[in-house]
Amino acid sequence: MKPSGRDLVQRALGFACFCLYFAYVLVPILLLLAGSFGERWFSTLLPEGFTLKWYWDLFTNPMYTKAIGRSLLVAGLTALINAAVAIPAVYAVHTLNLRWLRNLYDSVILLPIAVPPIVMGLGLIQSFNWPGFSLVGTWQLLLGAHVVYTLPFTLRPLLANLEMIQWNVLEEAGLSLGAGMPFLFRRVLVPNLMPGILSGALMTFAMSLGEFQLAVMLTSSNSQTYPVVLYQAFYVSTGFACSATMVLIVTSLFTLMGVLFLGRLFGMGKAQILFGGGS
Amino acid sequence: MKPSGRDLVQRALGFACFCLYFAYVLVPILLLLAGSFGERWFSTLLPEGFTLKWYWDLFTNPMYTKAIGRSLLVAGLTALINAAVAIPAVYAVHTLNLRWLRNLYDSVILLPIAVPPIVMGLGLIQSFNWPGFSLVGTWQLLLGAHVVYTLPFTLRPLLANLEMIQWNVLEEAGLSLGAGMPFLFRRVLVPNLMPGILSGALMTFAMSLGEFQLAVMLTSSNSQTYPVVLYQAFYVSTGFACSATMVLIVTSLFTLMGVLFLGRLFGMGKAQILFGGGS
Amino acid sequence: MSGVELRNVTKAFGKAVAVRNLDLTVGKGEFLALLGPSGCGKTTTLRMIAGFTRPDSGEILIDGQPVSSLSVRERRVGIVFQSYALFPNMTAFENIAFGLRVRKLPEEEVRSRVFRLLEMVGLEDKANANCRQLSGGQQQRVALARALAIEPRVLLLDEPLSALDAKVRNSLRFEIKKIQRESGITTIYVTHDQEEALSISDRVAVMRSGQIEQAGTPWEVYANPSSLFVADFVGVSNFLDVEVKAGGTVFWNDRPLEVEGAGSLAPGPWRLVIRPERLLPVPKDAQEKNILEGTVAGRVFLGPIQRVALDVGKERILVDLLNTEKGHLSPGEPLRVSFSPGDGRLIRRS
Amino acid sequence: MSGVELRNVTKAFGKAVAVRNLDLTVGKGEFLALLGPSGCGKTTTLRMIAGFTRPDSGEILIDGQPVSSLSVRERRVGIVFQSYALFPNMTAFENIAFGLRVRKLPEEEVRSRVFRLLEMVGLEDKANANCRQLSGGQQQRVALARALAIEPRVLLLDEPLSALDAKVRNSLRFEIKKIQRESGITTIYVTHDQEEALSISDRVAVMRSGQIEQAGTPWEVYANPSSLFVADFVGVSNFLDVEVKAGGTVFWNDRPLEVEGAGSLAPGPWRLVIRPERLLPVPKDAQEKNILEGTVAGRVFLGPIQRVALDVGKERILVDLLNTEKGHLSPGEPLRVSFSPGDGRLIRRS
Repeated sequence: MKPSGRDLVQRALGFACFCLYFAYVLVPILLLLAGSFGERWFSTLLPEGFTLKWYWDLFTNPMYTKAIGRSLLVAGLTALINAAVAIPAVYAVHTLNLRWLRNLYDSVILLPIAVPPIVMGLGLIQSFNWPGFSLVGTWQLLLGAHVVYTLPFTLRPLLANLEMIQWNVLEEAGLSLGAGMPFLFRRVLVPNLMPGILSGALMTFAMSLGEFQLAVMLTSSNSQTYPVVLYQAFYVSTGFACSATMVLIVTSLFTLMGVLFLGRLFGMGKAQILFGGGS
Repeated sequence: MKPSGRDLVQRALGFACFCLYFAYVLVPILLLLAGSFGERWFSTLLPEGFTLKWYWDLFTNPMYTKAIGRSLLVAGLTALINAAVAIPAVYAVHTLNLRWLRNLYDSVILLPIAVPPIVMGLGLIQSFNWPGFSLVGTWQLLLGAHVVYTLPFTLRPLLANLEMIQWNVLEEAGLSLGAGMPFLFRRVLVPNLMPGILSGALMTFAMSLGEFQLAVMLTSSNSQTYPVVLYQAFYVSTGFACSATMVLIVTSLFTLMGVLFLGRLFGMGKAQILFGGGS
Repeated sequence: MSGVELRNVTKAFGKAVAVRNLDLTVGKGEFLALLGPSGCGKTTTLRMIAGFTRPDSGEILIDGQPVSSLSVRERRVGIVFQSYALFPNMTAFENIAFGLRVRKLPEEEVRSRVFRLLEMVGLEDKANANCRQLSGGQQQRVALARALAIEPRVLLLDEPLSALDAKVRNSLRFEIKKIQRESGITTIYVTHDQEEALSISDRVAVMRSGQIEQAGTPWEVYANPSSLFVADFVGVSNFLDVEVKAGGTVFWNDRPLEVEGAGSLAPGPWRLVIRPERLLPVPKDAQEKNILEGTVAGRVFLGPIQRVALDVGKERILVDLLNTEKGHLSPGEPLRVSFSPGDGRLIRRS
Repeated sequence: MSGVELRNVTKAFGKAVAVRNLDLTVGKGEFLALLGPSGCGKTTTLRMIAGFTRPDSGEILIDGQPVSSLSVRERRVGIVFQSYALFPNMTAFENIAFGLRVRKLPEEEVRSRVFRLLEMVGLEDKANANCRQLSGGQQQRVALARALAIEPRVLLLDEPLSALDAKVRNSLRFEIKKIQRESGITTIYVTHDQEEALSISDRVAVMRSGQIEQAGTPWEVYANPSSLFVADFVGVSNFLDVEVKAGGTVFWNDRPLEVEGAGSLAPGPWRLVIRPERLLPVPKDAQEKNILEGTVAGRVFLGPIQRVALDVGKERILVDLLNTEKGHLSPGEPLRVSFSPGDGRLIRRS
């Protein structure tokens, strides 16, 4: 009975949107893939010839290899620090149920909406570029910026996760059975919070890995992350830039697959990790 | 009974994290604010003197006024197109409950994680920069990129919203009372979906407004958005750059307040909008 | 003309057959309860009548008219959901008025009809309350009024009370019954709660695995269960494994019993079903038939009745007594009960 | 020595006083039901005994020992929550073993004790099931076993059955009762369901607005409610507005009635409370006291009993009859019922 004519139109529209979306994202990526193996790509619709030269150039260029290592380091530390900061914060918000703490939490969630990264970057340059002593240009400053910028994306799935498992009741049950807080944290909280932790870490890692704006403002030539050097690759040659881009995509995908695999070890489904403990 | 010693340490840690976070974000912003009114800021910790000169310069410079108008246009259209695309898509995912549609939805949500904006930007340049005809440099191409890049942030709150109000049951109730789909959409779906729509629109608008990376790659000198010209302001003078930054922050805050006000007209609380219909 | 009629209706979801060759007739103005455990197909049946699900085969008639070609909108059925399904953006008034406004009735008539309905469900003072502010019971009243507002040909209720508290559940049950009787609307009520089904309906249809196991008045189903499933699912029963001998004598653990109708049954193993309230205490010197003598093992207090567990030999039977005496039976006390030959029912052991 | 004792305990949340000067003694091994409507303070009381909430004043003793200075961990109380609160990352076995492993018991002993508990709750075959795969009733059994595993001094149950289906609720109720009786553990059971409280407990404490309105055996509370609130909340009652005259005669709508104890009461307006099952049908020519004659207005079938609405003059009273006769009462039929003078209870009208 349900699919009336009007209904079908609506559904077709929805489907068309999905398809367009893929075309807008997948076609460019496929073109980049083709370009990364193409010998020439100039004044033609598609690249011509086949070569592995660009990849060879990339992996023998220390500027690029060092940058990718630095990017992975920053992204990894960002995810780690995020989790270390967010878990106690979210725990406090959930169990204390205090009005002011809730408001504080809401404000932190709001910050990336209210403060675009370019503003944050400019502000940090002004704040940490003191005469005679400057943090600007170090990867540590960038790390801090990434942590602050991505924190909401760790907080949200974690809080949703705590609420879904009804942690406050689980904690009471555990206490009544004689368990201490460290025992409870290790044996109950962390295992049940894994979907939220992985979900937050995945999002955070990916955001930090691909982040360009803060990186280009806050790093100097010997602390550049991969997206910054990638941008410069376009001034080298199209093929080289394409292969450099493919490396970033492949790294992202490997991260994603790694997290999903890790999740399976904990017995979690794909959806659980991608959407955190909640919704 | 609850706050044991160990517990208090944990809570203090959580609180400290929140405070640090604010220091990391608020102090820079306050410095920028001070700098925008300061006459000189060179080799000193804080700016010196007071002037409105930088703001005057900003508002009389057509490059900046045009850019802010263009940014608002792109951000507004991004939010609008997002809603127009996401509502039917999410409706189909929720009511049809098909496995492949769910997977498609999951993939779309994943894209901004797997594909960093710099990759998307490079891909679009390659795809739409045909010999003799190029879309690169037009704001319409940037608009498309913003729509695709921010779509997941509209989809998620909308789907959570639909699930929270249990739309499939509401639809059945409405049909049994004799209502047609257009009537049901207008009188039931849209009003009850408002938190999700506003939440998605807010996030999308803010992301597009502050987006720099795609903008700097895809626009040309006569289609630049505000973050791009803002970045150039730093080569003019520190004070000028500070005031230009403050304009962006104030615009973001006004948007936020406007959406919250709009939400209140629909009888919604702050939390409902900021976190969408769900969680 | 019957209110609702299902003719040989079958519905499968993939390989799982939810409803199988179902025939069901609900009289005009009748209150039918569809009773069964979860997964028995009762909700699927309801959804097919409503038009949300299309049967694979068979026909459905409402007021004698086949409705297969009619959409949900055109069937004019009122539906009350377990989750209330009120429109959250509307007040109680607006929810009830919804179906009338869809029909573009003049606003004065909408107002007068909605207020009549609000009065009927006892919520005159909540007309302008947002439905999120109402309690669960109040929300379900509004949902009921909303379904009745369109003057439906059939009212369908899908476990309407199972999300509510015991106290609210009981009072709302009687209100639904009262409103149904006054409006005289054909009603089908899906539930898994046997007490609810017995107390609210004119007729109960017990479903199992997509088919109707037994249909009849609450009294018929309760007093004469046609199968062990019904006897077990509806109410509380004592099951005694007996031997029927040629000539109609019934033996339970070598104890002779007299049961009506046993003479016409094939000799062999049967099961004797007796309701606990049919076992009446008898004095020590009584000469009644079918006397069972045992020791009280325990006692549960259920308000108007007390349920006594009685050990007779090695088996335990339940006896329901009205709480009319001051004295109680304590564990260990002897108790003699009897039942009349017409109160036992023999069902073949499978 | 009592199992649990509360002495003059008060607890307020902000300005809202949840529990006010509460005194309560639960005997060792006793099963006490804390019964009351939502918001009456029964859960707060439970949480103070568990140690989750600290009373503002007053003292709590477990097994005679004051526990104010003890944390939740040290009190050794077993708690069963409405939402089960099983650890979702663990199997049924691991959940039950949790409290034992915290205590670092040798693994062989953990195994044998957990399997004994699994057997007790009838889930031997579900030891390795992830608790998310269990039904609600099974989850609550595991939660009960988990709470009992630590051999608690007190078992606290907070509406443990209210999230479950009617059928499961009833069977689990009796199992809890049985397990409690066998283990002999002091038990406090919070519920808002009066039938549940009556059927499961040794003693019922009815709470209202943070205080205990009445405490006693189920029979005492049911048969002799000390207030109109208790009479109304526990079970079903008929309330007749009567006038007590000097000398102890009672008049209901100018009809004289004989009620035990009326002689010692102050003359004036009182309310007569009679349970529906205390009204017994009498033949036409009977000469019993307190005969009420009326017309049957309706009848509800509740399984073992039928509840008859009887119109006596302008008032409607309820009569509960056991379903022992084949004949039914139809609306419009005349019916005469009577009650013995000892079955009515007079409570002052407020």
